[in-house]
Amino acid sequence: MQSWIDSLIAAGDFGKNPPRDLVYALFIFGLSAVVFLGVAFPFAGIVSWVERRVWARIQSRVGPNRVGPNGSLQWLADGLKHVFKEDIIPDEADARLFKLAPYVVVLGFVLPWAVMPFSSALILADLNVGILYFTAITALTVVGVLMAGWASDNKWSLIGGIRSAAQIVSYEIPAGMSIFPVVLITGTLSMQGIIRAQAWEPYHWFLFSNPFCFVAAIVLYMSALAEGNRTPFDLPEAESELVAGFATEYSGMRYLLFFFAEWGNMFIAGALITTLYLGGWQAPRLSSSPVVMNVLELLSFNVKVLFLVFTSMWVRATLPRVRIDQMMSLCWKFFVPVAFINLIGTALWVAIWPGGNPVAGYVMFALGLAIAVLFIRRVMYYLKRSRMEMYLHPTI
Amino acid sequence: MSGTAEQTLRAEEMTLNMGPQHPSTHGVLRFVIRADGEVLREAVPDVGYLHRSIEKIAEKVGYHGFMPYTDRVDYVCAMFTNQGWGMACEKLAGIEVPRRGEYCRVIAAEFNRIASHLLTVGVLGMDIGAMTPFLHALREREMINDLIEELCGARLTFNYMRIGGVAWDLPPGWREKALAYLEHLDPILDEYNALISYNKICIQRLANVAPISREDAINYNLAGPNLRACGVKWDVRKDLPYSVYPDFEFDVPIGHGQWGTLGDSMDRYMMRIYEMKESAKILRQALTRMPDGPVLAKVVRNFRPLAGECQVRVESARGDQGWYVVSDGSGYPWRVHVRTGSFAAMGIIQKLSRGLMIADLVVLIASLDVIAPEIDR
Amino acid sequence: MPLLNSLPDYVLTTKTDELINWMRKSSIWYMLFGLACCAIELMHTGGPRADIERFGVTPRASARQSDLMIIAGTLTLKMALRTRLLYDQMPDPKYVISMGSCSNCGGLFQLAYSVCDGVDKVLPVDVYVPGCPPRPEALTEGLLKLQEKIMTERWLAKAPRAKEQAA
Amino acid sequence: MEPLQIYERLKERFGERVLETVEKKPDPFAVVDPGALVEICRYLCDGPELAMDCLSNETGVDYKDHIEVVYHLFSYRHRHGAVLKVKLPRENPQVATVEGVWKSANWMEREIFDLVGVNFEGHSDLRRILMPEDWPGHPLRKDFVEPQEYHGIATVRESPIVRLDRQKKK
Repeated sequence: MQSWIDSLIAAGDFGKNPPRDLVYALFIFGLSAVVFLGVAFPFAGIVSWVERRVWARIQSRVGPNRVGPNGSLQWLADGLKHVFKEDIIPDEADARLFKLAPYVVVLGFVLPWAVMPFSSALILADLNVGILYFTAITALTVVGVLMAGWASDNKWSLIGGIRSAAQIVSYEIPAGMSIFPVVLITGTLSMQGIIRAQAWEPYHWFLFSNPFCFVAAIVLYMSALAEGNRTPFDLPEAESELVAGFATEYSGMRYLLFFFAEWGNMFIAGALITTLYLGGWQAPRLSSSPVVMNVLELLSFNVKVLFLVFTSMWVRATLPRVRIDQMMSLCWKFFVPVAFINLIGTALWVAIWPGGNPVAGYVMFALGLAIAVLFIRRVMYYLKRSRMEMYLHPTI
Repeated sequence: MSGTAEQTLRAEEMTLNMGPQHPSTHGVLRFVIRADGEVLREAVPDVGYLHRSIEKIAEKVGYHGFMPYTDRVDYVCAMFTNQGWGMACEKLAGIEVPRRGEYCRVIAAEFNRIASHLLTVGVLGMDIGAMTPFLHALREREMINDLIEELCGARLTFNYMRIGGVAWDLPPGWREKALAYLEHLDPILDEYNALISYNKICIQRLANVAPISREDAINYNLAGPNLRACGVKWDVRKDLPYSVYPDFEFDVPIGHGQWGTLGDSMDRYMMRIYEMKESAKILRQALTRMPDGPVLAKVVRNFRPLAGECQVRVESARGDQGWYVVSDGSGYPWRVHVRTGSFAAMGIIQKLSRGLMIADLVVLIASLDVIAPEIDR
Repeated sequence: MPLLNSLPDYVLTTKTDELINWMRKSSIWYMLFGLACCAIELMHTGGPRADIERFGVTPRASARQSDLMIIAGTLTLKMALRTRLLYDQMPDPKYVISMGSCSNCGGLFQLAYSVCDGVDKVLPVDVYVPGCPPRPEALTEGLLKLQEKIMTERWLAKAPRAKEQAA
Repeated sequence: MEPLQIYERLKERFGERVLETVEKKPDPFAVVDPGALVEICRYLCDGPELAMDCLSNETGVDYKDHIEVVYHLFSYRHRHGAVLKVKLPRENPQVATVEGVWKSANWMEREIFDLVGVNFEGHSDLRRILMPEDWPGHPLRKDFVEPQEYHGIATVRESPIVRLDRQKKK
């Protein structure tokens, strides 16, 4: 990227001796606009539509299906409507913070896309501290949410903001601790480096590399749900308790930013777990052409991430919400110790088998498969028991 | 140093206003909450946002004309308010209801009880953050609504009963449909239990939240499922039998506190699940044993009971409903008062709310199953 | 805003208006605000059989994020003041559906001393849905009527009614 | 125990202060002296033979010449009930609260205060409950006149027929 810009400057596309920093900044702004409008926003929107459809199906409804084909433009209508809506800043609110908060949240949602490893070539910047950058930037969201809660001058918002702060600050610890096992194994913080250390076969993923990693992945997923304010941990905007939590006073465009950041964060959390534990973009080498391979890798990465996103939708449609004290005790009494045990266990494992233990991979993969089969059988049992004909012909 | 620390850490009590438009207040209730962070010092209920002066209207519209208004006293289970009003008038005038009429009443009322409890458990699910159980409950309710609609032409405000019986007999073929639905209900309740009732998070959210002791429950005049959850085996259908309930075999489930304390929110919640099963039991018996005959006794259109007063008690879905009617011998009642389960349940919230968390208050309101019009009338 | 309803009827302006109207009608978020009996039918309208979310209609708990207020049930005088407050909290453009005869005109409770006979005494109403309570199908119909009404609005182009008033 | 037996027992115990017992169908009742109400209620509630542990209903009734407060008592232990009444003057009706005996009286007395206008002495929180704080009068009194407007909202709706007539005349 940088070399390309350098070559453009050398070719004189920007006049003679242009200020190099300014050109870089220009490109960065341009790219972020493209990412924001072209990738992140539509993606969050489409995820919101998919979520509503999936949710509706689980609840034996239909979901939005009138706007565009099968309702697929629903997110566009929702988004644009908010742009044209009246923008209310409450009289009592701290106007400056109130206006700033959504942008901080959006910042926390857009910046991680810079290190998102879509494929072996499709990555904006393969930072050598990629994972660290990723976790640091996503924590910006909490600042925005807390600002929103405080500045609204609404007590429900304030409680929502405080809940969110408590939640994210606590769950960063198990989440961070669950990242380190992988870092221990690979010895790198770069996203691409971690993915390259895995292979496309599932038993070479870090998820199955040892029992500690398996648990760590689950802890990471739960913590990601908590950090993304997803059910069962959606306390900051608990609709039945806090009206709309920290976003209670927001309307129009500003609310829209919160709205999309929420769904975008799901993708980001999924991408993190995919990178660390599910082999990232690794795909079988079916072709020698780099273009075909990159497309395959992109598909592989997105399928994995979308599966995780779908799982979180499924969880959201199924589980009730926990209480704030239960959530804190779950974190501090269960997740934090487990995360530390994982870290120590992985360290020992690496000390004993520095190159990894291939047998453990197969055994763990078989175990994972067995769990999946048992789960699917359980689901099929309930599917069979439900009596569809009563719903299709209501008055038998 | 310690002094300054205390000064800087001084916690301030927060006064919050919950309602009248709040997603979890089941209609239009308002709570003025004094909270210390998430923990409540006290929640003071403020009711009356749905006071529709039904008792005053009764004095203006006469005995027959008041029947549609009783639907609106408790719109979620309107059959019981119909029945209560009908029974009060019959008791005042000494009218005997034909046996088939009583069977029709019981069938309609028990279906309504299932519908009402479905809504209650569904809304409780929604209040603890699970939307799916709520919509599944609505799906089941739709089918009961279909049945009741075929029976009396309305989905919500039935106006099915009359003084001296019911308006119409069961439509042809209705009995088979009703029995088919009951067959369908049992597996659905199991599915519902698997989805939410025995969910770990649900049990953790409900168990040990706001337990009510047996003495408090009686002293605060709780009724129905709320009372039974506290371990009081009391059901008007069984203990002060009315209508044809003595004909049927059914159990009165009471709380045992197997998930936490006796009389906590989980007990109150499970009471509704159990009662739906008992109602299904009653319905099966009633539908198979229906006698033949008329459904409506001969009642003069210009209905004038003798001067006097009476109170009748009906076991509604929200508990013991007492209709107190004073007649002065004219065509209009002198005074009507209805004592409802929700009004009593609201009275205890202020006492129970001390030391709860905000999320618990939502659970408490939902598990007490309060409905705004029944409080305000 | 000076632009509002000031431009002539060019293709550009009318199409822009149509776009704005299209997205407003496709994404009506209503406020979770049940007053009485009709609230149960309102729930059923969002429920499995008459799933109102098909039209992009979702419930929102906060008044700030909702476009539509469905007055579902009897409006008492005590509540009328609150309802007015909630209406004022909603951002423009906002619409009101009056659901059921109680909020249309007082309905059964016209005899009552504590009931506000009709919500149109406190708020402007866009669509009245009759019934006591209206069936979910009736409310859906009311919503479609509201969508039709939204489609006739003019934002950039001169509003037809404004023309008549000027003339 | 039948209600009438309970009233007999009350008469034995309290003599003159039980003013009358009315044996009228369907529900017989006893009228007691307002001054002795709390004492009688306490006796009914605490005695092991009567044990009326529940005040299931409390109603105020306006009879144009006097106001009655009706107490429906019930015993979960013995499964019997009784009806007590106190008669109060229409001007400034006042009676002692039974909140100390049954907690459920708290809200019911607030409701009676609100709708019928009976003052309960010693009540811990005697405020309006159903009507707004600034509402004039007590609606369930027989001579209650509905106000024409409340905070600028007219409480009466013009009949559409009247309006049509007026438009025709124009």
